[in-house]
Amino acid sequence: MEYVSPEGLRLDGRRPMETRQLRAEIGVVSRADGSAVFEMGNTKVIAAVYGPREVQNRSQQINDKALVLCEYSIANFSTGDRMRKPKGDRLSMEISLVIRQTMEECILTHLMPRSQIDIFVQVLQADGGTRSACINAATLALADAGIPMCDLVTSCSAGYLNSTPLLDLNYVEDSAGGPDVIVGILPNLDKVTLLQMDAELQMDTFENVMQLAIEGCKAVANYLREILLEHTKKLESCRGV
Amino acid sequence: MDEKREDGRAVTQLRPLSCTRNVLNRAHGSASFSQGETRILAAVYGPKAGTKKNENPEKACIEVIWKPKSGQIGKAEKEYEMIVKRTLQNICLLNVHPNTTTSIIIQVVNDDGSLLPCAINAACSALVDAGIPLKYLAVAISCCISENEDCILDPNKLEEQKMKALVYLVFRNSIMSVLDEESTQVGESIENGIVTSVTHGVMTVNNYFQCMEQGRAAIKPLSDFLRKKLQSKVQSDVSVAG
Amino acid sequence: MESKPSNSLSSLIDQQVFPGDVVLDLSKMANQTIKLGSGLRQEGDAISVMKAGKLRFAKPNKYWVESSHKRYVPCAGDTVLGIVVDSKADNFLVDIKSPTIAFLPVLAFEGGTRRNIPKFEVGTLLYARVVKANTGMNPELACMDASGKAAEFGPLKDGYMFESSTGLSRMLLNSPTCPLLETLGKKLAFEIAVGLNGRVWVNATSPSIIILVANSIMKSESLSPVQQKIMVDNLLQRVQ
Amino acid sequence: MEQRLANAWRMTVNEKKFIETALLSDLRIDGRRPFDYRNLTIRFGREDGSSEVQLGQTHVMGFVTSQLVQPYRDRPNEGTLAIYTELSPMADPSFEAGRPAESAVELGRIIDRGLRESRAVDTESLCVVAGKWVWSLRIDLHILDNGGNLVDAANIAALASLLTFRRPECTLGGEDGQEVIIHAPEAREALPLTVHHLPIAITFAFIGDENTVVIDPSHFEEAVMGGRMTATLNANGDICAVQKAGGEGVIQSVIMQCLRIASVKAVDITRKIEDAVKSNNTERALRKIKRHPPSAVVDVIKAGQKGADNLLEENMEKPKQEIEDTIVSQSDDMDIETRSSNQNESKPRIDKNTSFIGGPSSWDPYSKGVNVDELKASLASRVAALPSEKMDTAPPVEPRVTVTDPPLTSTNAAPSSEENTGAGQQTNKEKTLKDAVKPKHKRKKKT
Repeated sequence: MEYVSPEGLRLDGRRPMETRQLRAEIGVVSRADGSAVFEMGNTKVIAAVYGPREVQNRSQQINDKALVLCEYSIANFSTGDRMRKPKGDRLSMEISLVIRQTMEECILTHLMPRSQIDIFVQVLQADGGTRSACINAATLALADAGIPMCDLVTSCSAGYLNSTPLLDLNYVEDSAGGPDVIVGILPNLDKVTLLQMDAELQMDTFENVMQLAIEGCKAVANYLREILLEHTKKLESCRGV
Repeated sequence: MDEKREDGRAVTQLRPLSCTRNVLNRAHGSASFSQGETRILAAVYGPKAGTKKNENPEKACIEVIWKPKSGQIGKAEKEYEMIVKRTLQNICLLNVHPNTTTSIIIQVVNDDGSLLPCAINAACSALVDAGIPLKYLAVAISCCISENEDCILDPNKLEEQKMKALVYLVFRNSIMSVLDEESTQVGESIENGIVTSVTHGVMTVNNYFQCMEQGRAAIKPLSDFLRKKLQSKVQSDVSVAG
Repeated sequence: MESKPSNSLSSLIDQQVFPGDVVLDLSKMANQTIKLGSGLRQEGDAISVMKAGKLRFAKPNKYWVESSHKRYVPCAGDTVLGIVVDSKADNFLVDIKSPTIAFLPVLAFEGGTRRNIPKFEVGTLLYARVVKANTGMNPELACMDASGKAAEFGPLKDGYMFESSTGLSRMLLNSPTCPLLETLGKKLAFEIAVGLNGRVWVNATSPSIIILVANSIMKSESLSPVQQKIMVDNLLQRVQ
Repeated sequence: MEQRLANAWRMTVNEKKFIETALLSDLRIDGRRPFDYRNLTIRFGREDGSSEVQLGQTHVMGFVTSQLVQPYRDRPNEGTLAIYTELSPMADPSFEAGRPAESAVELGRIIDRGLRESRAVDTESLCVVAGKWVWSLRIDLHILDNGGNLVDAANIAALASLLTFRRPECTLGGEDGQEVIIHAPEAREALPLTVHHLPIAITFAFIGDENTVVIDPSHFEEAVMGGRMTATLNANGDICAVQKAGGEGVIQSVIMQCLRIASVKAVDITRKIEDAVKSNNTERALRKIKRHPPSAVVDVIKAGQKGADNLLEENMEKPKQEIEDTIVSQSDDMDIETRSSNQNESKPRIDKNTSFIGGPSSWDPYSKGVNVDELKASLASRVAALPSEKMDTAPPVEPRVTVTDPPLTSTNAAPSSEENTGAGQQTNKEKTLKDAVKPKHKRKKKT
């Protein structure tokens, strides 16, 4: 199948190096300490953060840093085929783990010893790149909750189809069976914290694709920063400063 | 009795045994035991502080976890777990470390019949390796009644499938170093004691006693084997210490 | 009845014994006091074995089974290496590889008062002495000797701690010094602390020495004295 | 609370600090350099598709089973492959029985992704009747001893099991020609799987403030590491999967450096696996030929018969004598090797051999028997063989003191079919010695 037309356009009309339209909203769950909705094209994810609060299961308490927990779920209505998935399957367990470890890296956990931070993410609409969207949403929600972080973590995926590196794959491109590289970076420190890849890829191609994904992450980071700035301004004006 | 079995053994012949202790690094005690192609790996952790719910905290608690070679643990494995647990509870001195739990994990590496006896032998060796206080060692053997009423020792899988009835026997090991006649007598009477006997299928009482006799005859060589295998490590220690 | 206890006795000492073996007959040794060490228990008139190992006898009347394990059964008077796992108002909780966690009273230091309670973070390595070891109770430690002096007890800074077996620890503590340490000590300068609970701590000026010493100790577990010496010589040769 | 404290495995501040400081001068606590892999040993079980992998102190057992099932609707002509990993409570005091923990799931997923997404196993060849019957493969990975870096070890175990697995041949028959007939392996040779390439997982750990990179972390290093990255590559240098699930951030150039190192190691390990499989196949073929000598079972013990005592005594004496031997001669490389060849030459030696490794032998025909003997021995109880030999002869090392050696060696590497007995034994010996001493050269000098 042709995923990139001779004119260099992808199925949804994007250029290979183009991300989908990004949209984010902060403060969508009123009960949560921090929350956000993040959209990449048709992929839509909601994240809510509770904490830092007292550790609920005392046996899990860590004496010198905060305990970060993460629960990932995907809504049954989020995909085309409405399959009822059992809760806690291996895939979502893995994604929960990945999100937790990624977010843990940017949270300054040593500032909040003996406390617990819960991150809940749910995929509302899945159209490829859900993992990245989850991480971006979680970052916004953490920032909204006012949890100290060393940097924003942003994530973006990239693939390689028809010998072209493609940024931010959608569902059709994702399920084409080509390689799929998901990268999560700390944009200010310029460090890669999350890196996942499937399927075969030559090493130099991999480098290019990863580079592309990192560029995507940076673009996302800029957008997130704007959104956060806007949100802060809004808060300021609410307070009448 | 001269009849040979399919694998060429005589009816009272055991398969080649092998036993190695301290095969794992992390476990507090471990042993690998094999009888012919049947091989079991046993690991011991403990004694660990605290007992499980519903266990008597005034005694040590024994926990047995059975790991099948493939797939989930089923009813048969649960039964094995229980038999092994009961047997080990009998050979362990439970009042030395009260309110502790000792976990024994049994991993089936290969099953070619006589699985349970092999597991008990392995578990017992692992307990010795871990230095858990024991009253005595257990030696386990299985014995089955074949179609033609032969009583055969240490059956392999094929024989187990064809058998009419099967009995797993666990005896107390024979103690080599009895002091004088008086204690010899004591030793003997205990030695004959059965720790565990589990039967499958129908057999006549006579057959059962026949199995028992055969099994009993195997105690001596089995416990000599265990002695030989389990001492090696200590021996090397001592050569160091000396 | 006409057996000779003395005879069979001598034959069992320094022999391999196994759980269930009867090593002493008390009815034959009236008017004698004997002391039983680890691995032996009394069952009526018979003293039987509960751990596999070598039966040892020390004059005048001590019997015990010598064996090597990865876990440790506390015994009063032993020096051990413990890891602080938590601190409570009265006690530090210390892991010494025993079935239950050991208590180290916060005052059990030289000149310890309520005022000068030391602070140990979790994971601190301590060289301590077992003071009490009774069944059913948590063992108790102290960081001072019987006369209340700090001696060498207390926290160990830097260096590297590794776990071995109780047998190896005993070997290292044996006097005369085992050939392993002797040979190493002639060529290298290092500090070592050995806990009877099967933990060894090594410190030296450079990490390479620590690694060398630690690895040669770990490897010496099953070597004879001569083998130890040869191994160490070879190691040293290579390094130099 | 207190119970949990008492039972957990923990590290001291000293250890953590030392691992980090030693790494600053490129040293690791087990004597390795940052990019040294631990010693790798691959053994195979008697049954097809079972393997045991030992990577340093890490020990993993893999086992493949197959079953005819209905295919998934969206892939009617492809067989399925499922990987089950469980951190057995045997492996580590902190592992508990029951529901798989997060780390077990991640472990399974990494291996799963490496194997499946890169299409290493030809699943289409597992199809029997499209849409109706396909073979479903199940790989069980039992973690037996956690010495760190479970991913790599489990991945190798999975590959080794897959390579030696054979599924029974089946044909269509019956009245309507739709019935599946499964042939017993005795009737028709079972078929090996088609494996296109071997995706090898190589794990790196990032330790300390400086983010020092080390390959193949031990469990001590895993306890202090800030992050971990697993790269799955095949021998062609293609990247099949990468997993760096959060943790310490690293710069891009370090990632690429790791990948390049990984591709070199992958070639190494691929060769090791292939060698091991090859020698296993030869052994297997031999076993087939020698199937007839009335089964390989022999008694060590004849219960209740006269012979028993003699036999036993003999068995008992031999090792003792041997111990003396070895101690006198300080059990050295030479010594052990000569002994091992002796074992196969003289009758009493063989006898003794039996008692050690459970290989049958005292029935007469060596000419026929020896090979089978060795096969069984090596298969049934390599592990057993190894340490028990060691213990009986009081040689340099306890099994658990295994320390690394940069050049990986697999046990099964060599044995040519002819001198199978000797070779197998010797490889064992060699490995023992390598294991024995951290830098093996030191040891060898002695000879």
